[in-house]
Amino acid sequence: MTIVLNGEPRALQDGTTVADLLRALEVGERGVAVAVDAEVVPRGAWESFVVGDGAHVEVVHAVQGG
Amino acid sequence: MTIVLNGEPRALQDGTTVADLLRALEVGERGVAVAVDAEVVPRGAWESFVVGDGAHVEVVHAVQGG
Amino acid sequence: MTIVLNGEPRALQDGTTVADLLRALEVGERGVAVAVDAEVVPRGAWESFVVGDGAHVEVVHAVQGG
Amino acid sequence: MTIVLNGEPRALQDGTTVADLLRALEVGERGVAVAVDAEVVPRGAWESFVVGDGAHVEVVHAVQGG
Amino acid sequence: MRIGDRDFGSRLILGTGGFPRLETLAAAVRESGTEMVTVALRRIDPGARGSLVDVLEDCGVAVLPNTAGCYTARDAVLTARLAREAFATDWVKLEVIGDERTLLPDAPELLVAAEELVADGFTVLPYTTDDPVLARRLEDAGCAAVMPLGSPIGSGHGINNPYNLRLIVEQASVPVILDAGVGTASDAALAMELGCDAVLCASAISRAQDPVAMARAIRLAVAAGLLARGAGRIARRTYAQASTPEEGTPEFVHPSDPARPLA
Amino acid sequence: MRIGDRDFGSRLILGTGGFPRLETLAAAVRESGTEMVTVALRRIDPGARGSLVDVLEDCGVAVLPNTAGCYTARDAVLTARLAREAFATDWVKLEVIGDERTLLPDAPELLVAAEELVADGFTVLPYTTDDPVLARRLEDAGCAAVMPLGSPIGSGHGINNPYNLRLIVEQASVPVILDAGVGTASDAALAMELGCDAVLCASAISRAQDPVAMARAIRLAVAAGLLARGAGRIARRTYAQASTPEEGTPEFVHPSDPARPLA
Amino acid sequence: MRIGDRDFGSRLILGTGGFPRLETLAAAVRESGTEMVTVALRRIDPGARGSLVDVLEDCGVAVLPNTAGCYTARDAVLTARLAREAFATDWVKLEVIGDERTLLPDAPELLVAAEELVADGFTVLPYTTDDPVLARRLEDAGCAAVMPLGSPIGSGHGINNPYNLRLIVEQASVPVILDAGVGTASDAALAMELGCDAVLCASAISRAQDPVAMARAIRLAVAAGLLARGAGRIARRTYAQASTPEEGTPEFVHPSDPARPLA
Amino acid sequence: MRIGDRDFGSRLILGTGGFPRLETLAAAVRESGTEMVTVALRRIDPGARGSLVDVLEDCGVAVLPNTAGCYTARDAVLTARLAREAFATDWVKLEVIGDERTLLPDAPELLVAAEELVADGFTVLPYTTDDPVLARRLEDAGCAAVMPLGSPIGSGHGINNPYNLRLIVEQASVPVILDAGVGTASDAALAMELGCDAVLCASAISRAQDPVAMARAIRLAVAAGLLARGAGRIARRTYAQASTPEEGTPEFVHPSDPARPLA
Repeated sequence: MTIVLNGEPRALQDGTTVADLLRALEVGERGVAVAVDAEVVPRGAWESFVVGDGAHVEVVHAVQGG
Repeated sequence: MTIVLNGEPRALQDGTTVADLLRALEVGERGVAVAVDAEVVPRGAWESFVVGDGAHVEVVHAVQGG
Repeated sequence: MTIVLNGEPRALQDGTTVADLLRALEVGERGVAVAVDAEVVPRGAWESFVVGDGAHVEVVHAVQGG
Repeated sequence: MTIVLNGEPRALQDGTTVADLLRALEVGERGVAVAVDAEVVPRGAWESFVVGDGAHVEVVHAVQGG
Repeated sequence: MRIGDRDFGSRLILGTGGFPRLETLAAAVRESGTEMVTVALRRIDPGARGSLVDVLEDCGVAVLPNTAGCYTARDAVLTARLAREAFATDWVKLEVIGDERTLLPDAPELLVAAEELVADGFTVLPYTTDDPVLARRLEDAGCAAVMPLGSPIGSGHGINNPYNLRLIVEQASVPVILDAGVGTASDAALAMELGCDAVLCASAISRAQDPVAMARAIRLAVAAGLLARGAGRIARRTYAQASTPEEGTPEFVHPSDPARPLA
Repeated sequence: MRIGDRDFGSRLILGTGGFPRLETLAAAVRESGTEMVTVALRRIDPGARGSLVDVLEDCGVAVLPNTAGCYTARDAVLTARLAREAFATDWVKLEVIGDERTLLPDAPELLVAAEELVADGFTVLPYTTDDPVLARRLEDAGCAAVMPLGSPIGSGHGINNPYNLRLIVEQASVPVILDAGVGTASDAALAMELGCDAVLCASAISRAQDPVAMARAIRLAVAAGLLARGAGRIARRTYAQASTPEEGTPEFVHPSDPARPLA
Repeated sequence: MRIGDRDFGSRLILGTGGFPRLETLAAAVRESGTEMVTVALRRIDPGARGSLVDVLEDCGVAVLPNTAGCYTARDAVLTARLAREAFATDWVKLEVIGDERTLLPDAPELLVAAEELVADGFTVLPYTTDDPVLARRLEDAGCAAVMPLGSPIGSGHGINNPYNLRLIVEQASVPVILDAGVGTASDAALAMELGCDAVLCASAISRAQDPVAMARAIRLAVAAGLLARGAGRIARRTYAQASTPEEGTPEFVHPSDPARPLA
Repeated sequence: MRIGDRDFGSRLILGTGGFPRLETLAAAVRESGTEMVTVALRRIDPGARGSLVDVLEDCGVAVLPNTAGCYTARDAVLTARLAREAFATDWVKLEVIGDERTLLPDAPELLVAAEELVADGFTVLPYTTDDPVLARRLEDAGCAAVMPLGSPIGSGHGINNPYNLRLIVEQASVPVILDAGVGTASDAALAMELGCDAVLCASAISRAQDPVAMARAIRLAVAAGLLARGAGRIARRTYAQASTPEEGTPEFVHPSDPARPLA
């Protein structure tokens, strides 16, 4: 299946969770947040939340900002 | 019956129309407008519009303003 | 003999008057003034004032100015 | 004889020196300066400088100032 | 200047508030050369029969009703509709005030009222803050002009934030009318130089010691500012630029002067 | 306005420097309504016969020679005397410059030159700084007017220090003419509102993209500022003052509204 | 200064945007004495592992996430919720921008977003215009502070409209923090003198030639302005007031002088 | 900062006039960190033995006598010579006043007095106008510093003409000390940012409600302004410059949203 990750299409195996995705991205958990289809996925739900086909996923972290 | 005319209570005969009221007030029609219970009463309806008991009537006209 | 006319050296015959000089320069009299050696030469003295050797002569006229 | 001291007339014995005057005024020497007839009397001359009749004497000291 | 479906020759809109007498108002209207004046709606006063409408009719000026005194979109919309009945015009100077002391507009309420009135077919001229974003949203909502303030009504402080006014003018595709704050002629000239299409002025004229003379002064100032903008002002320079040429400056040499080398 | 022994209807004096062509100068002179213009003296240029004097004569305006380019009292005095010969006038716009980059006046030299020229019978109009003390000393020296700068010549910065200009106007018993700095119409209006009797303007007009239009703009602005000053402007207030009466504001009560006590 | 449930000793909030290197940021944070800095949320960049959070943790400062880049209430609210997840804080610097070129806030959207976030339990610090009515509505909506701009973000124009800022301060019962516009130290001092409780500053420090020195300069300026406000400045006077007493001034009389009467 | 033959760490010179009590003066001197204070000379008052000199000696600050109250070069020169006797210093703050109401300097008299005192071996610090030409002439006359005013003594108007102050700083090769006009901390910071080497301040501190706190405020402000100038402030921009990068801004797509093309 395919999702849109941070604006880019990305192939994903069925059943992939947010946590799987973050591990695949080699993103530490600190200072990171995830939204799927314009809804926040709470940290506590990362292991259980399965990303669906065609989902729009945003993975963000802290950057310098005014 | 009693209405509230421009903030003051006023006794009125049943069946009084907006037009009757304006005549009683000796107000010319030019530059005048009427609202009853927060709704504008169009000029064309003055003769037919009967003011009900307890109605809040505002009769306004032009004054100097910036 | 030689004078300095408006900053430039200029050969002159002995006995040349300011009036002679202006005629030689083809300068009309209107709006013109003359200084010799840092002194004004009044209009009335132009015919009689003889320019001496080495004199510094300034002949000026009106220009646009703020 | 009479002098003008700081704008006020003051009687003085003949032969009074600036130093005598300051002692009479009970003015310490520190931060003080004296002018007689619009001339400064240097500190070193106070003992010798005799104040003349009608002299205008100014004795000044430090005050707060911007 | 075209506002909605009307062309205006005059760039000055006069507020009728504050004039001591109707005769003075009439004289000021004429001296100002204005083609449109604001009026307000208030409860009829059986005592004094106001001939204001007659006076303005004699002057031959259009009437622009305002919604002064309204603190909510609802009251402003209703007042505009009353004005439409009273004056048979669908033009309105929309005021939705947010603070009694400063009479500054309430941005969100103003936008709501503007949207409603535009939908109801009004030609809406909103009295707004000098916020460029709000001005654009009002324009996007269909307002026929935007009327930012220079400073609070009647304060006479002129234009507190020329920078914002410039931004509003830059982006606007409807007329920008400076409303409120003008204290004297130079304020009006500056507003036009900054790019405003017109100036709306009440207290500066009506409460001046000589309202008629001030009406003329501000009329001239508006014309001056408009002309100056069109004439293309000189750029500001850090240093001076001589207005008299240096070339040809005489040098006065006295025999006693130390010799100078010839040019 | 009376300067020396002459009355002026116009409050605008035009500097002739910077105009691209004499035709433009002539048109601007007429559009400005001025009655007096400045000119300078420079070495004759046998090549180009300048008809400047003729043009100005056709315009029917008086000529006010300046001493532009002089850096010492001596040169300025001598230049003034040459001007008297050239134009048969004892009026002079006295300039003694102290700095090439800013063309600001040299206060002590200016005062010396003014005293000499007054003693020599000249009607002296000194271009001066905005220093109120210097202005008074120039007046005490017998100058017929004082002409403080708003900002450097040709800079177009307008009036950098309105406070000083106000002080000069307060104390002066001769006309105060703002000289130098005007960039556009509102600057000229402000100068008059601050109490100046007239404005002298060269670059703002001559170097504008459209000098003739700007001449008219500044003429109107000067008139507007003078009128406004006479009309008595409103005072500045910290907060707003309503231009529409609060009294009589209707209250729109809908049956669904919570009951309100009657007024 | 107390914001929400937190007391702050420092009156300076630092924006972390624009610093060339993290080391410079860290040094500036320390030099500024700030206790809270803003950060933004952006898509992760697998390439560069940012240690920003670690650096700020080392500095021991609180993190205030912003919603920069959001043009709608919806995006801003969602961004705030992401920030809450990312930084385990319910504090947010709420930005809802209305214009790309000026980055000015969108008043109505800002108010909607503020209401939603307050209802959702956030401690909301809105970046707002200098509109006093909007500031009060944001406070009424439950914002923990209001952060009006002095001029556009990064413009360095300082405080374009001190009058409005004064009005905001007068009426506010929550802290007022000047956000955006500061260009240099005197701007920050002025903000505090006008009554602001704190200053938020990014570009002025991060983009200065020497960010660390500027961090110290603005820290001192904020302290100076706060002290000066408390110290009760002298009133402005139209004329001078001597700082040296006139009384007792000596009069130097030379025998050659004309006789003067005694005092 | 080096003036004449002396180096100064502090950039603040304190005027002692206006302090209600000597104790307050002493505390303010210490809080200000100043190294030099001004004093005046007046006729001795047999009644009150003033211990001013002792107090200042305890504070360990240098004394800079002024010539306040002098309206002629002659009186100023004589006063300076008296001061040299009284305080055993050849330093003098030279004041030659031209107007009682504004206490503005008299330019020509000031220059004459400066020339005389320099010839007599004094280290002359003249209180002057903000006229750049006069400032240069004073420097050319051998003054050890120039001390232009920001606005009249005790007026608290700050810097009326920053443009002129900038010109003075640009050209000066001796220290430029802003003297007179400072009303509060931001004025002092601005003066340093404009390029002044130091600030001289009396009334702003001595007449503040809390002179000691204001002494500290202005000390910090002077330091802040000096630091900020050295740190290289950001340029002023017409529009905004984001302090948060646009790149990487998340886009929140809800299934219900209209489809967007992928980036």
